[in-house]
Amino acid sequence: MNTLNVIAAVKAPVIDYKGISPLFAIAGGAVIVLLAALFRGRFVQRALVPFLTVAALGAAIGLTIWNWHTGDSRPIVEGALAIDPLALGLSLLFYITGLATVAFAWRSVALRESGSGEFYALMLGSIAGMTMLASAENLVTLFVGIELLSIPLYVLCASEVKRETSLESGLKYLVIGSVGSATLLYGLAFIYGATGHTGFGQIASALGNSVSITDPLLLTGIALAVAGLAFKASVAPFHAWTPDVYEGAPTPVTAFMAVATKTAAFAIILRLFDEALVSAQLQWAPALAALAVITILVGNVGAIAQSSLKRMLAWSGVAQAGYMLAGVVVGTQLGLQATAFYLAVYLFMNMAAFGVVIARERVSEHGDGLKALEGLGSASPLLAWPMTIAMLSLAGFPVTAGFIGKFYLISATVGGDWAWLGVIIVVGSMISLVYYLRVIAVMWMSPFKIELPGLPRRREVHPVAGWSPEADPRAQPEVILVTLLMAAATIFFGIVPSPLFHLAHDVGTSISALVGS
Amino acid sequence: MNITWYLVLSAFLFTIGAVGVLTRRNPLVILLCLELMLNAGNLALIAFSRMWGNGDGQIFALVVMVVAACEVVVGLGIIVGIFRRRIPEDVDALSELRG
Amino acid sequence: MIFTDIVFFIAAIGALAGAVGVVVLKNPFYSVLSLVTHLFFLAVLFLLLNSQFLAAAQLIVYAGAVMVLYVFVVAYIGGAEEPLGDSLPAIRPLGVLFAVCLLAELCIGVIGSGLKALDSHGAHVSNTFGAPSQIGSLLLNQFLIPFEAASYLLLIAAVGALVLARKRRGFEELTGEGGTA
Amino acid sequence: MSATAWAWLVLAFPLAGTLVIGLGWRVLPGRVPGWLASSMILAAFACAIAATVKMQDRAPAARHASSTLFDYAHSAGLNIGLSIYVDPLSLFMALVVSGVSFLIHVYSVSYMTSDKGFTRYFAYLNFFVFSMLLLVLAGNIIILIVGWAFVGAASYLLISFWYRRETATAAGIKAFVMNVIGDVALVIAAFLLWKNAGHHVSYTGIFAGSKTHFSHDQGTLIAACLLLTVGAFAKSAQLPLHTWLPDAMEGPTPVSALIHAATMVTAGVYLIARFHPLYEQAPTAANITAGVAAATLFFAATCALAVTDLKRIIAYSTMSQIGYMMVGVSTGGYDGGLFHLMTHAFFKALLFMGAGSVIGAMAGIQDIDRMGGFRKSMRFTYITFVVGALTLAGMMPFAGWFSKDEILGFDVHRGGFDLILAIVGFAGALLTAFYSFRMVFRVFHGDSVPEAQSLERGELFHGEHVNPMTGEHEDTGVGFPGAEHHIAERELPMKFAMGTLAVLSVVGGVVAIPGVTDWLRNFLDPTFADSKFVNAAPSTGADWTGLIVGAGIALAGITTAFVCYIRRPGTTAEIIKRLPFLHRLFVNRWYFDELYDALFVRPTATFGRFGRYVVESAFVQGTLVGGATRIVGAGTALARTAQSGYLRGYAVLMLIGFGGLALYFLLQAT
Amino acid sequence: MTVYLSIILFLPTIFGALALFAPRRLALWTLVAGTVLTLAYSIVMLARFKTGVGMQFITDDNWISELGIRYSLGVDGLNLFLIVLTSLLWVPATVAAALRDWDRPRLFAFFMGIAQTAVLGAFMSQDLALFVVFFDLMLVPFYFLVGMWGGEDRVYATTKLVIYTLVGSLLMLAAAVALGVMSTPAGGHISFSFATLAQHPLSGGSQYWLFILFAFAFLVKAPAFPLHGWMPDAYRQAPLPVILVFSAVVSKVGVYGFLRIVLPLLPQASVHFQELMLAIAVVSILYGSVLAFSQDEARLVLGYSSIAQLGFILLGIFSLDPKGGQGAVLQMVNHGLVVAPLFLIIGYLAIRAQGRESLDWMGGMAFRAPVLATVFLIVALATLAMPGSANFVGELYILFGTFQSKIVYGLVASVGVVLAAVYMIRFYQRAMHNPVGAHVESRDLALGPELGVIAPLVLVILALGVYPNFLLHRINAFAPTTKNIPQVALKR
Repeated sequence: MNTLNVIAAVKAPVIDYKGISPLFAIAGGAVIVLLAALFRGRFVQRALVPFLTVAALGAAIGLTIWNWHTGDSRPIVEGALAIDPLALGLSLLFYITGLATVAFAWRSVALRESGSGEFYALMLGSIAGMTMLASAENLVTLFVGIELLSIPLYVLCASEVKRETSLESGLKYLVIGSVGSATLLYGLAFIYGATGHTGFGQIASALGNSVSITDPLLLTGIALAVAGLAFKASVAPFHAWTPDVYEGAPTPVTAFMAVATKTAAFAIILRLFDEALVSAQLQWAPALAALAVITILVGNVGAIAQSSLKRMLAWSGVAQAGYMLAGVVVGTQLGLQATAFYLAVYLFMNMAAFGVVIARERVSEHGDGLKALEGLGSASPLLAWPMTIAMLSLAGFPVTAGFIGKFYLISATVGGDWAWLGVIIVVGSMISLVYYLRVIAVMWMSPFKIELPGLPRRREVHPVAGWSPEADPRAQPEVILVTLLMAAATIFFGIVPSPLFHLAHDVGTSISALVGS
Repeated sequence: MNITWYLVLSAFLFTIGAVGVLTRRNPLVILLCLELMLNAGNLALIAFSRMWGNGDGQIFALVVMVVAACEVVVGLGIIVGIFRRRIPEDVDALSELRG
Repeated sequence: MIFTDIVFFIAAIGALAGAVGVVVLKNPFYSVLSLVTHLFFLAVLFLLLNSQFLAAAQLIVYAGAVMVLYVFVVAYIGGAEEPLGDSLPAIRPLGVLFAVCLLAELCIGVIGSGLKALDSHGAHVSNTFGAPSQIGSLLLNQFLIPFEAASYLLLIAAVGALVLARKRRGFEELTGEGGTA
Repeated sequence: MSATAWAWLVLAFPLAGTLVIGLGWRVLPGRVPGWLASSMILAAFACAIAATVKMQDRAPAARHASSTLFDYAHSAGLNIGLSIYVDPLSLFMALVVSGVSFLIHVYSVSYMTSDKGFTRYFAYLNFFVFSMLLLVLAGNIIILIVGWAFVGAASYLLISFWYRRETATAAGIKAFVMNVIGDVALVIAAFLLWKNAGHHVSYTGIFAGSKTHFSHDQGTLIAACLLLTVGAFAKSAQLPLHTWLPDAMEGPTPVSALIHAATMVTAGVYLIARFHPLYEQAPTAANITAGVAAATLFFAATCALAVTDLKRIIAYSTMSQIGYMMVGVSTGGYDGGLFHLMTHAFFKALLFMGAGSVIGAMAGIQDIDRMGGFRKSMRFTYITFVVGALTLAGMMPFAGWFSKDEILGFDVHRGGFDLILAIVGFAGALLTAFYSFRMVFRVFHGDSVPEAQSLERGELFHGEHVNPMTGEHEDTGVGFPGAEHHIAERELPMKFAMGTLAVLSVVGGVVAIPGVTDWLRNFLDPTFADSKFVNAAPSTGADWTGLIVGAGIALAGITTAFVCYIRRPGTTAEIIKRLPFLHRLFVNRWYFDELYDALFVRPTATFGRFGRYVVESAFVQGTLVGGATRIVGAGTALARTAQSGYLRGYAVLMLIGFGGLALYFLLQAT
Repeated sequence: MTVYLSIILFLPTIFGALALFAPRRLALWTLVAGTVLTLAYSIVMLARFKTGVGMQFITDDNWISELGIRYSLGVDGLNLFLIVLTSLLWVPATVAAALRDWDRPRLFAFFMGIAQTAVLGAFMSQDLALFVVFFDLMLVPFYFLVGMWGGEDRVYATTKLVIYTLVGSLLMLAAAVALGVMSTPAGGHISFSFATLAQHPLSGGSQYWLFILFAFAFLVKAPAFPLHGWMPDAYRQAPLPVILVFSAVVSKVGVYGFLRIVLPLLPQASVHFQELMLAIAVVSILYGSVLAFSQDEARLVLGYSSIAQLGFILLGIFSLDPKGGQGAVLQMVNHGLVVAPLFLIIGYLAIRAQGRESLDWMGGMAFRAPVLATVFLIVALATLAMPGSANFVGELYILFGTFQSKIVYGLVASVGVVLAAVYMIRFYQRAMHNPVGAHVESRDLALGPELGVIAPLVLVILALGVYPNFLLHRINAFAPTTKNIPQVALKR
C-alpha cells in the first residue's frame, strides 16, 4: 500500500528489466567490445573481441530463453516494447545469424579494414536495432529500431573502403535506404495523424472507432508504410537495391543482411499488420498479395543467368521474401506460423550457402563467380555437400527443411482461401529450379560449359585471396564448421521439423487478434 | 490556419525532396534532399501532434532529427571515402554493380 | 489570427523557396545555405504549431551543428559543379512525373480525409504544450526506450563515421579509376 | 487314361521336344535333333490315335470332353482356364496335323542336313507343331488365340529362318504383322462374344449363350462372326489378307510344306468349322465369308497361271484350295471342307516335297523357266509329283477328286447363292488342273537343262549359292542355308515321306466315297450334330454326277496344258502376246502389294517421319519446351535491364511502386 | 502395426550409405548385397501376403503432426507387385552397374540406393503428403545419376528431366496440400491419409482443378504425349542401369498415382475427364508406336515404345472398369519386366557393335549368338504382347475394360497392338538378323556376367506367361477400390 503510493508519487516508468535484458546484453555487449578493442594488439583483436561478441550473443540467447513464455504479448516500459514469442523467437534468429557472422567475418578483409572492435560493435548495434524492432509496440520505437538496424549496416557495407564496389554498395544502400525510411516515416506520421496514437494497441482500437478504416489519410499512411517496409524486406518493386548491395558488400555482411535484415523486416511487418492494422486486413491484404506475386516472379527470373553467386542469392532472396509475404497476406495464425517457420528455415539454408561462397571466394581466382565452384564435388566435398543441400532446400526438395517450409506456407495460403497464391509459390519454385540446379551441376557435373546469357559484366572478378593471405581452404575451419552445422540443421529440420514447429506455434499464439488456424 | 494547410505544405516539401533525389547527381546534394524529405515528415508529425493535442508527435519529430543527423554523419563518411578513393562525386559514376 | 496567417504564409513560402533552392542550385555550397534558410522557416512553422522546444532544437541542432558539418565536408572535397547532361535521360522527366503523382496522392489523402480535426486549428491545448517540461516528462516516461535508443544510435553512428573516415594507408597505391584490387 | 489325358500328352510331346532340343543345342550331335523331333511328333500322333480310340468308345452324343489344368486368368468377372476341348473335330485336326508333321519332320531330317541351323530348325518345327496342336485342342477362345499367335510366331521364325536374306526377314515381318491383325480381330470377337453371350469364353459356354442371347442374324453376332472371319482369313491367306503367303516361300521348302500348305494355313478353316453354330445363326456373315473365299480361290488360281517361281505357284494353289475349304465350311458343307483339308494336306505337302527335291537338284534355283527335263533323271520325284498334281487337279480317282467335288456338289445341291459359288469353284477347278500340269510339264518334260544333264551323268549339280529372289550371292560359310543339297532319289527319309504321302493322296478318298463309305461323316457327326445342314447332303446320284463333271473339267484342264506345253510349245507365249495386260495383272498378283504399300505402309512411314522431324522438334521441343524457356528468358532480360545499376533509377522504381500502391489504397478509400 | 515395410523401404539407403565408406571396388557390390537383401525381404512379404483382406503390413505413425503428415505404409493388391518389381529390378541394374567401373563409384551406389528407397516409398505410402515427399525425392538421385555419369549432354538432359518432371510434381504438391486442407472438416484436424481423404469427398468444382494438377504431374512422369519432351534426351544420355530402372519402375509411379489417388479421391473429376484422358492415352499409343519404328537409336525405340505402353496402361485406368484397372496394374508389372531386360540387351548389343547403340551399326548378330538371340526374341515377343505372354493378358484385360466402357477408343487402341508388333520385330530384326553389320563382331552371351544377369528376368517372364493368374489373383484384392468408382462418382 505504502510502497504503491511511493511508486505513484515518483513518476518514473516501470521497467521490466528481465524483459529487456536481452536487449541490454546486446547493446551493452557492443559497448564492451568497443572498449576492449581500444587495446590494440593481436590477441585482443583476433581472439578477445570475437570472444566477447560471441559471449554477448550467447548471453542474449540465454536471456531470451529465460524470458520465454507462450500466450499473449506482455507490454513493458510503458508499452514501448512487447515481450512475446514473436519477439523472442525471431530475435533468437538474429542472434544465431550474428554468431554465424562472427565466424564468417573472422578472417575477412572488411574486419581488417574497419578494425574488429568497430566491425563487431556495429554488427551488435544492428542486432540491437533488430531486437527492438521485433518487439516494437509503438511507431516511434519502430522507427528508431529500423534506423538503428540500418545505419550500422550502411557502414558495414562500405567498410571495405579500398574497394570501389564496397563504397558503391554502401552509398546505394544509404540513399535508397534513407528514401525508404523517409517514406516510412511519412507513412507512420499519417497513421499517427489518422489515429492520434503511436501505440499499436491504441491504434488497433482506434481503427473503426475514431477513424473509419477506409479513411484516405489512414490508407495513404498505410500505403507509405507498406512501401517503406517492403523496401527493408526487399519486396519487388522496392527490391532494386538488393542485388547491387549484396554483391558489393563484404560477403559476411551480405550473409548477415540477407538473413537478419529480412527476418527483422518481416518481424515488424507481422507486428504492424497483424496487430496494429489487423482490422484493415481487407484493405491491405490484396495489395500485399499483388506485391508477393510480383516479388516471386521478379526475384526468380532475375536470379536466372547470374554469374555471381552473391547476386544469385540476392535475387533468390527477393523471391523467398515473396513466398514469406504470402504467409503474411493470409493474415491467420497459421500464416503467421508458416512465415515464422520459413524465416527460421531461411536462416539455415542461406547461411550454409553463404558460408560456402565465403570459403570459396577467398581462394578462388573467380571470386564469388559461379565458376569458383567448378568441380567442387570432387575437390572438397565438405564444401560441396552443404552447398548442394542448401540449393536443394531453397528449391524445396523433400527431406530438406525448405520443403517443409513451402508445404507449410502453401497449406496456410490454401487454409486462408488464398489457394491461388499457393499455386504462384509453386510456379515460382519451378522457375527457381533453373538456377539452383545449375549451381549443383557446376559443382558435381563439371567440366562442362556454363552458358550465361545476358548483359556483359563490366568488371571481371579479381581474386580476393590477395587480400587475406592466410585464407586457404584448409585454413578456415570456422567457416566450414558453421556451414556444416547449418547444412546439418537444414537436413535435420527437414526430417524432424517438430522443434521448429513448436517455436512457430508459440509465435503464432502471440497475436491473439488473428483468427485461429 | 487549418492543420490541412500545414500538411499540404509538408506534402510539397516531401515531393520536392523526392524530386531532388531523382534529379541531382552529386551525393552531397542528394543527402540534403533526404534531409528535406525527413523534415517534411517532421512538419507533418508536429502538425498532427498539434491537431490531437498530444506530445507523441513532437517526441517522434525529435527522434527523427537525431536519426537525420546520424544518416548525415554516415552519409558524409561514405562520401569522404569516395572522395579519397578518387571517384568523382557523381552517383551515376557508381554503377558497376548491375544486371 | 490574421497575424498568424500572414506569418504562416511568409514562413511557408520561405520554406518552399529554400527547398526548391536546395534542388535547383548547381553549387552544393549554395544548396547547403538554402537548406539552412529552409530549416529556419520550418522552425517558424513549428512555433506556429506551438512546439517551441522543437523549434529551438531545429535551429540549434540542425541549422547549427549538422549544417556546419556539411559546410566542412563541402569545403573539404570542394563543391564540384555537377557534370551536364544525364546518363539516363529518361529519369528527369519520369522522376518529375511520378513525383507529381506522389504529390497528388498525398494531397488527396490529406484533403479527402473525413477527419473533422484536420479542418480545425487543432485541439485546444494548455500553454505548457510543447514546452520543454512536457517533452521531458514524455521522454522519460512513455518514450524512454526510443530516447535511449536514439542516443545509442548516435554512438553507433559516431563509430560508423570513424570507421569510414579514419585515416588509412593504402589509398595512395590505388589508381583512381582502377577496379578493385 | 481318359481321352483328355491322352490329349494333354499330345501337347506334351512336341513341347518336350522343343525344350530338349532348344536347351541341348550344344550337346546333341549330327542328325540326332532331327530324329528326336520326329519321334516326338510320332509319339504325339500315337497319343492322338489313342485319344481318338478312347473317344470312339463313347456314345456319339457324349463324344466331347474338356479338361482344365489351372486358372489362366481369373479376376474381375473374366474367367479363363488353361483348358482343352476334345471332340471329333479337334481330334481329326490333331490327327492330320501330327501325322503330316511327322512325315515332314522325317523329310526335313535329310533335306536340312547340311544346314548350320539344323538344331534350331527342329526346335522351331517342334514348337510349331505344339502350337498348332494347342490351337486345335484349345478349350476356350483365349487359349485358341494363344495357339493362334504361337503358330504365327513359329511361322515367322521359320519364314525368316535364313535370316541373312533381307528378303526372308522382310517376308517374315510381313507375315507376322498380318497374323497379328488376325489376332486382334479375334480378341475383339472374343470380347463381343464374352460380353453378349453371357460372359463365357469356353466354346460350350459361348454356343449355349449365343442361342439364348442372340436373335437370328443379329448385328452384333454378324460383327463377331466377321471378326472371326478376318482372323481366319489372315491365317489362311484369303483375300484381302493374303499377300504374306507367297513371300512366306522364303522359308525352307519343308516349312512351306508343313506350315504354309498342310497345317497352319488351314487353321482358318478349322476356326470357322469350330464356330459353325454362330455362322449358322448369322447367315449373312457366312455368305460374306463364302463369297470372299470363292473370289480368293479364283484370284489365286489366276496368279498361279502366271507366276514362274515353282514354290510360289504351289503357294497360290494353296490359297485357292483353302478357298474351296472355306466355301465348304461356311456354307455348311463341313464334311466336305474338312475332307478337302485332309486330302489337301497330303497332296500339297507332297507337291512341296517334290518341289524341294527339284530345287535341290537345281542348287537352289526356283524359277521354272530355268527348269526342264527332269523326267528321266528324277524318276521318283517325277512320279510322286505327278501323283500330287493329279490329286490337285482333282483327277479321278485320286483323293482330291472326291473331296473337292463333295464341296462343290454340296453347294450345287443347296442352290441359290451357293450355286454361284459352285460355278466359280468349277471354273477354278479348270485353272487348277491347267496350272498344276503347267508345273509338271515345264519342270519334268522338255529338254534337259544342264542341272538335269549332270544329274543324268550321276552327280548332283553344285551351283553358286544365290538368293532365289534377288539373285545375289550368299556365303554359306557364315550362315544358312547349308552348303549341300539333297534330292529324294538319294535320301531314304525323303523317299519315305514322299512315298507315304503319294499313297495317301491316291487312296485318301476312300474315307468318303459317295454311297460306298461314310466314315468321315460318321466320325465328325457328333461335332456337327447341332448343325441344321447335317442332313442337307445331296443324294448319292447327285454326288456322282458332280464327280463326273469334276473329272471332266480336270481332264480338260490337263489336256489344255498338254497341248500348250508339249504338243504345241509357245502357245502360251502367243496368249501372252494377245492379252499382255491380263498377263501383267496376273504376274503382279493383281497389284495387291503395291496397293497396300500405297495405302498403309508408306503413309505410316511418312507419318513417322513427320512425327520425328516436325512434331517432336517443332511442337514438343519447340513450342512446349522452348516456349516456356523463351518466356522465362524474356522475363530475365526485363528484370536485368531494370537493374540498370543507377541509384536514381532504383529510386524511380520505388516511386513507381509507391505510386501504384497509393493508387490502389486511394481506390479502396471512400 | 509392423515395421516390416520400413525395413524393405530403408535397406537400400542404409546399404547405399555403407557403400560410401566401402573400398572403391566393393562400393557397388555393397549395394548389390543391399538390393538382394531387399528382394529377399519383399519375396517373403509376397509369400506372406493374404489375398482379399485389403491393406496389410500397415505401418502408421505420426511424422509431422502439425501438418497432418503421417508416416503410414501399407500393401494391397494394387502396389504389392509394384514393390516386388522395384526390389527385383534394382538387382540386375546394380549388378550390371557393378560389372563395369565408374568414376566415383561410391556416390553412384549411394544415389542408386536412395533412388530405390524413394521409389519404394512412393509405392508403399498410404498418406498423400508422404507420397508427394517420396515422389519429389525420387528426382534428386536421378538428377545426380544422369548428370554425373551420363553421356555428352548429360547436364542439359538431366536438368531438363528434373525441371520437366518437377514442374509436374510441384503442381501436385500444391494440389495435394489443397486436397488435404479443403477436405478437412471445419475444426477437424488436417489429415492426408488416403482412407480419410476418401471419406470427405470434395465438391465437383474443386475436384476438377485438382484433377488437372494431379493429371499433369502423372502424365509428365509417365510420360504421355505431348508431355514427353524430356524423354528423348534423358533416354539418350542416362547411363544404362539408371535408365533401366527409370523406364522400368519410375515411369510407373505416375500411372500408379492415378489408381491410388486420382480415381478414389477425385471420382467425379475422373468421370468428368474420362474421355479426355482416354484420348490422350490413345494418341500416346499411336504416336509412340509410330515414332518407335521410325527411330534408329535403340534406346529411343524403347523410349517411344514406353510412351505407347504407358498409353495402354492409362487406357485401362480410365476405362474406369475393374477389368481395365487390373489389366493396367498387371501391365505396369509386365512392362517393367520386359523393359529391364531389353535395356540390358541394348547394353550387350552395344558391346558387340563397338559401343554404338544405333541400329544402323547392328545386324546379323544372331549368328554365333543363339542364346542372345533367343533371350532377345522371348523378351521382344513378350513386349509386343504376343498371346501367351503375361503382357497379352494385361492388354486383353485393358482392351476388354475399354471395350466395355468406351468401345471406340478401344478399337482405335487395338491398332496400337499391331504397330507394337511392327516396331518390336523391326527392332529385333535390325539388330539380330539381316546381313552382318560392318563393325559387328558377334559372340554369345558370357555365362556369368551377361546371361547370369538377364536369365532370371527372362525366366520370370516365361513363368508369368504360363501362369499370369499368379499376379491377377493377388491384384484382384484391390478390385473393390476401382470397381465402385463409376457408381461412387454418380452417387456424389
